[in-house]
Amino acid sequence: MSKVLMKGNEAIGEAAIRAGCLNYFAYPITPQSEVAEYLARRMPEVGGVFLQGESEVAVGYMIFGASACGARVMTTSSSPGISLMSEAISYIACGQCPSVFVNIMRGGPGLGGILPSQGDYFQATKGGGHGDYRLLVLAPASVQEAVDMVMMAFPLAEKYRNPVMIMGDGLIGQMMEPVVFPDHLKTEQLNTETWATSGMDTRKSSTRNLVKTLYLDPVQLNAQNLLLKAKYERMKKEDVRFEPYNIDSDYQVLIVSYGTMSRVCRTAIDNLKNKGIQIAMIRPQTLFPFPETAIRDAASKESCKTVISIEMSMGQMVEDVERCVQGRKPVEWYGKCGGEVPTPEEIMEVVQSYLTTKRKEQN
Amino acid sequence: MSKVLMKGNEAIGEAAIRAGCLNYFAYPITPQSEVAEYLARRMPEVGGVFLQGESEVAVGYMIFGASACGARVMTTSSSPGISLMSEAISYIACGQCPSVFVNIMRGGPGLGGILPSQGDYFQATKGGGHGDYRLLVLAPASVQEAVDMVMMAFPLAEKYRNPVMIMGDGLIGQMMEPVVFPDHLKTEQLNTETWATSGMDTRKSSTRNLVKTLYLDPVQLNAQNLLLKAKYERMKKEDVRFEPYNIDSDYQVLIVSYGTMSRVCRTAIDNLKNKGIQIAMIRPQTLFPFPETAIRDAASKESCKTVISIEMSMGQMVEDVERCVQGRKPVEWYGKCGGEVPTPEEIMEVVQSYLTTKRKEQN
Amino acid sequence: MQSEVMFAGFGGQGILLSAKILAHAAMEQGFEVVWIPSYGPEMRGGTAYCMVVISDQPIGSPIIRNPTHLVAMNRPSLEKFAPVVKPGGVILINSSLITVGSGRTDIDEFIVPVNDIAIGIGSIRSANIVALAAFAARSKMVDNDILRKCVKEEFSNKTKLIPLNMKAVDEGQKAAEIPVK
Amino acid sequence: MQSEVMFAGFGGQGILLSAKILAHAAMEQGFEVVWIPSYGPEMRGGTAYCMVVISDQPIGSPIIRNPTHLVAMNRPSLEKFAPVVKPGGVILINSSLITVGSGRTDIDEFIVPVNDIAIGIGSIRSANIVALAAFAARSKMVDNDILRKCVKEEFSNKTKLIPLNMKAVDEGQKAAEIPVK
Amino acid sequence: MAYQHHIDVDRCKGCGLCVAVCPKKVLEIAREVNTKGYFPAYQARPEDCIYCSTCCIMCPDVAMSITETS
Amino acid sequence: MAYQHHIDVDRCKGCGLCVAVCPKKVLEIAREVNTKGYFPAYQARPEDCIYCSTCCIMCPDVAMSITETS
Amino acid sequence: MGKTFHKPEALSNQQTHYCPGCTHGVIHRLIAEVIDELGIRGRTVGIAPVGCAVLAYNYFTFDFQEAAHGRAPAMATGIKRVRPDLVVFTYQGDGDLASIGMGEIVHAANRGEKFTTIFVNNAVYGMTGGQMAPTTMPNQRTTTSPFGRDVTDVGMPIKVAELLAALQTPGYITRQTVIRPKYIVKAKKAIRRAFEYQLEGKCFSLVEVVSTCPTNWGMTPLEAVEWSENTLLPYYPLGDVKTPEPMSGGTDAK
Amino acid sequence: MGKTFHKPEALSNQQTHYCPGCTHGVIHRLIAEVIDELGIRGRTVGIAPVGCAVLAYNYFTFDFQEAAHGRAPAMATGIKRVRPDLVVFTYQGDGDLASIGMGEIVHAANRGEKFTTIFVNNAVYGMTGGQMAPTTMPNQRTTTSPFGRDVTDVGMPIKVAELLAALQTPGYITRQTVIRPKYIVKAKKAIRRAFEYQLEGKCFSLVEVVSTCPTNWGMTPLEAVEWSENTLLPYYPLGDVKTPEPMSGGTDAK
Ligand SMILES: Cc1ncc(C[n+]2csc(CCOP(=O)(O)OP(=O)(O)O)c2C)c(N)n1
Ligand SMILES: Cc1ncc(C[n+]2csc(CCOP(=O)(O)OP(=O)(O)O)c2C)c(N)n1
Ligand code: SF4
Ligand code: SF4
Ligand code: SF4
Ligand code: SF4
Ligand code: SF4
Ligand code: SF4
Ligand SMILES: [Mg+2]
Ligand SMILES: [Mg+2]
Repeated sequence: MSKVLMKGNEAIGEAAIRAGCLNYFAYPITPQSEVAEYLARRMPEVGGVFLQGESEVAVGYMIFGASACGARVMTTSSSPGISLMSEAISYIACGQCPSVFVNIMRGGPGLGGILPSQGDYFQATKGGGHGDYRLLVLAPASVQEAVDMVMMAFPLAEKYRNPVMIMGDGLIGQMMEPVVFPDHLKTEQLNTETWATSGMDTRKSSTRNLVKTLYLDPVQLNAQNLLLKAKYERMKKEDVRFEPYNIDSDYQVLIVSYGTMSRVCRTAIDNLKNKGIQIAMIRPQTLFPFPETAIRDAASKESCKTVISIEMSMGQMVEDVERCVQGRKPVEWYGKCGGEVPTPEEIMEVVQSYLTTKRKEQN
Repeated sequence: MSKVLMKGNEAIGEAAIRAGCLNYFAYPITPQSEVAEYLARRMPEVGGVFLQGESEVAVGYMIFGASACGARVMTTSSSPGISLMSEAISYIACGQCPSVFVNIMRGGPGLGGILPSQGDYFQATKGGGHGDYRLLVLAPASVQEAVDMVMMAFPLAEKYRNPVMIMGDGLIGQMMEPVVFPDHLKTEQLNTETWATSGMDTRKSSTRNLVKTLYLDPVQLNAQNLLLKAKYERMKKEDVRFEPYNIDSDYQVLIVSYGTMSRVCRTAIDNLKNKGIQIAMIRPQTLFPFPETAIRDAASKESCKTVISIEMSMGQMVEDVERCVQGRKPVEWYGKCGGEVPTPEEIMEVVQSYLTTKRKEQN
Repeated sequence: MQSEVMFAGFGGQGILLSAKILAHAAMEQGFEVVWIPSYGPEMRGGTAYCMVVISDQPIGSPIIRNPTHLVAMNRPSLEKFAPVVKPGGVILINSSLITVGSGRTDIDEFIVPVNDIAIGIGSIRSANIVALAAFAARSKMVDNDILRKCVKEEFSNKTKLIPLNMKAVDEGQKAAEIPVK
Repeated sequence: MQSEVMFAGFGGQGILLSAKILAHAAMEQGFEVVWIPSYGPEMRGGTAYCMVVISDQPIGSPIIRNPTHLVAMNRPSLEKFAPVVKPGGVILINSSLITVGSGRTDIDEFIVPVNDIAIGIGSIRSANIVALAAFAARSKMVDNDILRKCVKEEFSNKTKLIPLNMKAVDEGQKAAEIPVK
Repeated sequence: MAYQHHIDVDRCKGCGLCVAVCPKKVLEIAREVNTKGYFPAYQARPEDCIYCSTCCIMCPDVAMSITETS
Repeated sequence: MAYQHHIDVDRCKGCGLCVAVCPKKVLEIAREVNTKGYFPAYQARPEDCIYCSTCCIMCPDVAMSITETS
Repeated sequence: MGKTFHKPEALSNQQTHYCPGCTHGVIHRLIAEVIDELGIRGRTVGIAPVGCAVLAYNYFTFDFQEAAHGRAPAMATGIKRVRPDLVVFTYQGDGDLASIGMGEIVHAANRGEKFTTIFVNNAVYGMTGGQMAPTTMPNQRTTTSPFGRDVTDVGMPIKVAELLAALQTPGYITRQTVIRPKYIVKAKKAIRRAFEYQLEGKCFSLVEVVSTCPTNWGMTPLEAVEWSENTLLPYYPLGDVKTPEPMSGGTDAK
Repeated sequence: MGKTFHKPEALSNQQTHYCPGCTHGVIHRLIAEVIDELGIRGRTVGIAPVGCAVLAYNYFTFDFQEAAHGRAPAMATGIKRVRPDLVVFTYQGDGDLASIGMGEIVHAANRGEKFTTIFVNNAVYGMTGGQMAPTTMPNQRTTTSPFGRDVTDVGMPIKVAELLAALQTPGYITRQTVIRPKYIVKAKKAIRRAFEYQLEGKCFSLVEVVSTCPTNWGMTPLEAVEWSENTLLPYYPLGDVKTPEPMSGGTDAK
């Protein structure tokens, strides 16, 4: 297919259709409403389902219902809307229903603002809902990557029978960039025979299926949790994704940054390189599983003096960076949030301050 | 006051009244419904407000409304109910309204089970809701401590103008222990003049107050976030609470454990001591702010070979432990969840395995 | 020294209450106590059980797999818990509903026709207090007077029931006078 | 080489659309492009602006504080953005609505009575295309034919409007023929 | 045709609803508990049963059935 | 008593609702934009104004007021 | 009335966890009988609520999902939208449907979702130990209205059927009970009709069933039946509240 | 009709962000006038919704809180329960109140909470760019019903006033509009009455105000007024739908 200039939100909608997702439930919220508006037009064209739910709480359970009966299904929302889905997400993870949630993040907390932010890192990676579960979290840095990740999200959700979350910030949803759509996804249709409530006749089976999350017996509930944990461990082995940048240089500082923020960092790194200063970056493409080993290894490099987590949040990912650097190098944080996006110039200044001033003591 | 034998849930209700909290909104859920049932009887006696809301979502905003106009207010719930409050909690944190949330945790994820669990550690400490905010999280290990922490929670909430969460597991709510109630709290009434929507006449002021969370200007929203961040940093300085156990011995293993789980660990430590094996424990009483320095220092002790985070969850607090141990010692996790509570015998076995077998490589 | 008593039976047999009174009496006597119910959606019949831990030290783990004593009010409870009781303890068997023994020789098997006694003194509803008093006397865990006081206090807002339950205490204690085998 | 063009004006002046067409044309010409709207609850009037970044390299930061060019459709926009434009760029001033200059001497101040031209060719609604075409020609950022093609494509499901907007492109380009001061 | 009225003693929870609705006063509650601790219903006067199935319709626990025997 | 009809030009958003409701057809929309880019209403025929305040009641932006002048 | 009586095929053998005399069991059986009669077991998906019927899935022999508290209508919507060929019903208590789940049921009914709701009104939160429900009667004591429901403080009991009937979208809304055999027969007909409307793709259908909760009412099963009849039924009158078409002559509605 | 006209004291000087001709501004002014007239500015707390009126707090000169989307009634309940002496009102759009916030408004109305709701029905989601609302008319095109609202797919528009009036708890429920001066005068009386009921501690009160959204309807303000009158008013008839007492003779309701 040829290149088209498209808004991130619309591209996400189109990508879902090409990924074979013909079922979409959502509730409007800035800055993602264009996904719904796009699919309100497109779904009827392809014979799919578009429904505006009455609230994010309800939408969360529409997703649960639809995915439990074996349908490929997606919703999109933004920060406060995702909070309202957190009970449902916990249920869906426990019920092991493949489904895709897109969070086009805006400034928080509370009503906050509608401009781009990355304030929901914790919520997505540590679980906004109750109990022990994880989402596989993908973080695109461009409209093209958003498309690619939507196409990737469904097979991953089905591989693990787990909800997958795509975390874009408002810019990813609002900006237009050229995109090339991959061909329609040709995955084997997920085997839903053994678990989905698709009706016994449909399955030509005399065994009924049951999707539930209640395990009154603690031994069974612990077992269910161990089963889930095993999946999350498998994700850590098989599906960590990240992009290194300038990692072969003798960098003095290692930046960890994702999404739109990482593009700003890339510009800063390029500019500094022109000044003869080498900085590297690891850009996590999966926020869970987190590229722990890659970051630890990169931080271990002799030349590297400091690791900085640069975020459009007040210090969230930095906790994961600290955790995996294991004290090998000092770990710092820089960020702004609520719609303020640090500029390349700011990043350059911050990075340089760690090169010139006495290295700060770690807390 | 003399000792009384009381169920944790009822003691929590009584403690709230003695802390001067005469406003309670909640929705029933096992294993905390007795708080509501107790206060349904008690509030009328003391001229207070008891209201059963229509849902946890609504209750979250009843708390927001009531606290925004300057009232001392509490709710109690359990895991799924707290998920449903996560949008409200994010709003309340941003709107800086002092209020107390009690989570008597049950097994998750999903509907899970109703037996004790600690699966909501991440949700409470990293923020189940969207955006950059934190709760001050207190974790009692006995009915008496639950009472003490309720009494402490209101002044802390008011000191920081921030929601405080008390995290007990189902056992804390359901078991009876002897308690002595402190006298009624005599704190200076919070100064609400400058912010609470208490009505201009009440304040004898001609300036109106406004409680909001919308900051469309990103510079302002970033500033609001910096203001919040400063409070959280202050919590880390002024209100870290923890209890060390057997910390003066030459311990070979350091356990980090909280709540009911820590009592099981204490029994295990006592038993091992009788066998001549020294184990120490740090029991965080505040889960946020987390006793980072205490744990790092304790892990640094020469004799200590391994740090184990023991939880009624699938490995949540262990991430914070790893983070603050900074690679000085290997950090391990042990736990069960969903209502299964590891026994002292199990803990002893686990601890001993780290003493005898070849020390496991860290991932 | 720590004692752990498992009370078990059908829902509706007053298991939680008798356990609570034991805990209360022990507390009055100066011990540390914890009362741990099995809670659940079990209000709809089925089995109810409850653990009381009594100690002269602060109580650590409230999770007890092997109690020191058992008060078994029905057969499923005896079958479930008798095997896990620590050697040396008391196992009270409500012989009105249980026709078998504990199968243990390393404990004090204490057989009391609890329901029959209760019916004898006027109401099956006092069976839990009969069992409690019998157990308390046999195990010598709490003082008789304190127990009486705690039973009274428990029924202080249903005073009509006090005489019945005092009789239940008496009869329970009497039952404990059978010498240990 | 990277160019960054800020389009700014009142809501309703078609700012987002003209920016989009520029980005589209640049893309067709083989450049990397990003179109970044100011989104917000601004649909209720007020100022609208939009940035287009055009580069021969993959585009890093989409956050631009100092654009290389400015298309100012009203006075508040000129006042807000003229000071931050990088030296050497073009600042198009819609003189139909703006009676002042940019106050800058290190840029190409390009004065076009955009609204008047649009009204002249039949409809004020083509003002955005007039400005776009004028700017594109002056900055030589995109090829004339490609621009025409992209404008046509944009109106492909409102074909009635194509002739008007083709005229707007012509007139805009004509306006750019005034030599640079 | 003859019918057989059967009560599954261990399913019965002794609620007594069947006893109350039987038009022929056939049913009573037993004095022996079943394995669940309930006192189940039984046909105290089976000879009076007209197999109307009213008791079955009322029973919340499907503890009763009526079978056609040839 | 005399009255003064005042239009706050920069508050006016030129919606035209006042023009439509004026019983005396006093009001019209100007051809010059205000600082916000709107074309505000003005009293084209002030002499016809009867100070009925209908326009004020309709105006969503409280852009109009009527003052009593002595 | 047939002379033989057996457990319907759609009902499993498992014994329920319900209290003695609780009419949840009767309602389960009626649903199972209707499903058997309509021959739709192979394409039915039930949705269990959070409430005493949370384990309902154990008692049926066809596909089931378990919802979160109050959200069964949203789940049913999700299923029915992506699989209109399936027959979907929710089974919900009064706390579940009328308190936390009010938004979901109103909107599902208003969209005219083509599923069926069996709404069990027992005037109390059964599972959690007898707290007040939106349907609790004036002055009724519950654990959270220990002095009786004070209608000046918390309002009147909600008549769910009448409330939903006030929506403009066509639907079938009826109120039934199962506290005596004569009512049970009618309730079954209503449940059958509700499923039939779904099978015809005609409308949303809801059967409110006035039920009992002997345990939390503190009554014997027989007392509960009496109380239900004497106290609930006058406030919650039986019969069809709304039908999608002009009512035909011979229905069983009052 | 007075011969002088000024901005009420309860209204701030700040210019609103509303689109030209949007009647949100008229409704704000009426509320402010009523608060002035009742002399309650010093003890009033307003609650702004999430919707175009999210910034309403900027336009009033008394205490304000801003709610989350749909939750204003729960916040108002929280305030009114702990401070019954305050005068509390919520200001909510149709997306806010009738979609996401349906559960909260039904329950606040049913509990008879003693606050006042001003419910602005403009048949669309204004703030987020014109998506379909529960009140969107049959066949009305919105960004999420691009082919017009298909009532066979998503049901009929919800008549909020009539729905809430179906509850048993006494309340004052009325529908008004502000699209023409004659209606504005009546709307103000209704708003005043709603606040009076609150001041008397009598009941919950709700004034539905049929409004306009020229921007998202794609109309000029005058066209919007016409459309509102010709299309909305026939479906949403004006007048009192429920009063807490037998209606007195001389009210302004038709
Ligand atoms: C989000 C959430 N809130 C609360 C609960 C606790 N809860 C379980 S069942 C129930 C009430 C059930 O009452 P009802 O719906 O009337 O059903 P019944 O038990 O009476 O049949 C509640 C509040 C929960 N599981 N999840
Ligand atoms: C939880 C949540 N969901 C969605 C939104 C996005 N949102 C903001 S306003 C709005 C709709 C407002 O429409 P309405 O209530 O009709 O008010 P109007 O703008 O039409 O006056 C929505 C969906 C949000 N802020 N929060
Ligand atoms: S079948 Fe009829 S007569 Fe026989 S026991 Fe049952 S109800 Fe009585
Ligand atoms: S109705 Fe059923 S459960 Fe109840 S007593 Fe009769 S047979 Fe037993
Ligand atoms: S006061 Fe009356 S007559 Fe004068 S301009 Fe206004 S509406 Fe017209
Ligand atoms: S109604 Fe008000 S805003 Fe509209 S044109 Fe008239 S004065 Fe201006
Ligand atoms: S608690 Fe009530 S509703 Fe639940 S099973 Fe028992 S009687 Fe039935
Ligand atoms: S979008 Fe609609 S409701 Fe919002 S301010 Fe504009 S016209 Fe009014
Ligand atoms: Mg109920
Ligand atoms: Mg609206």
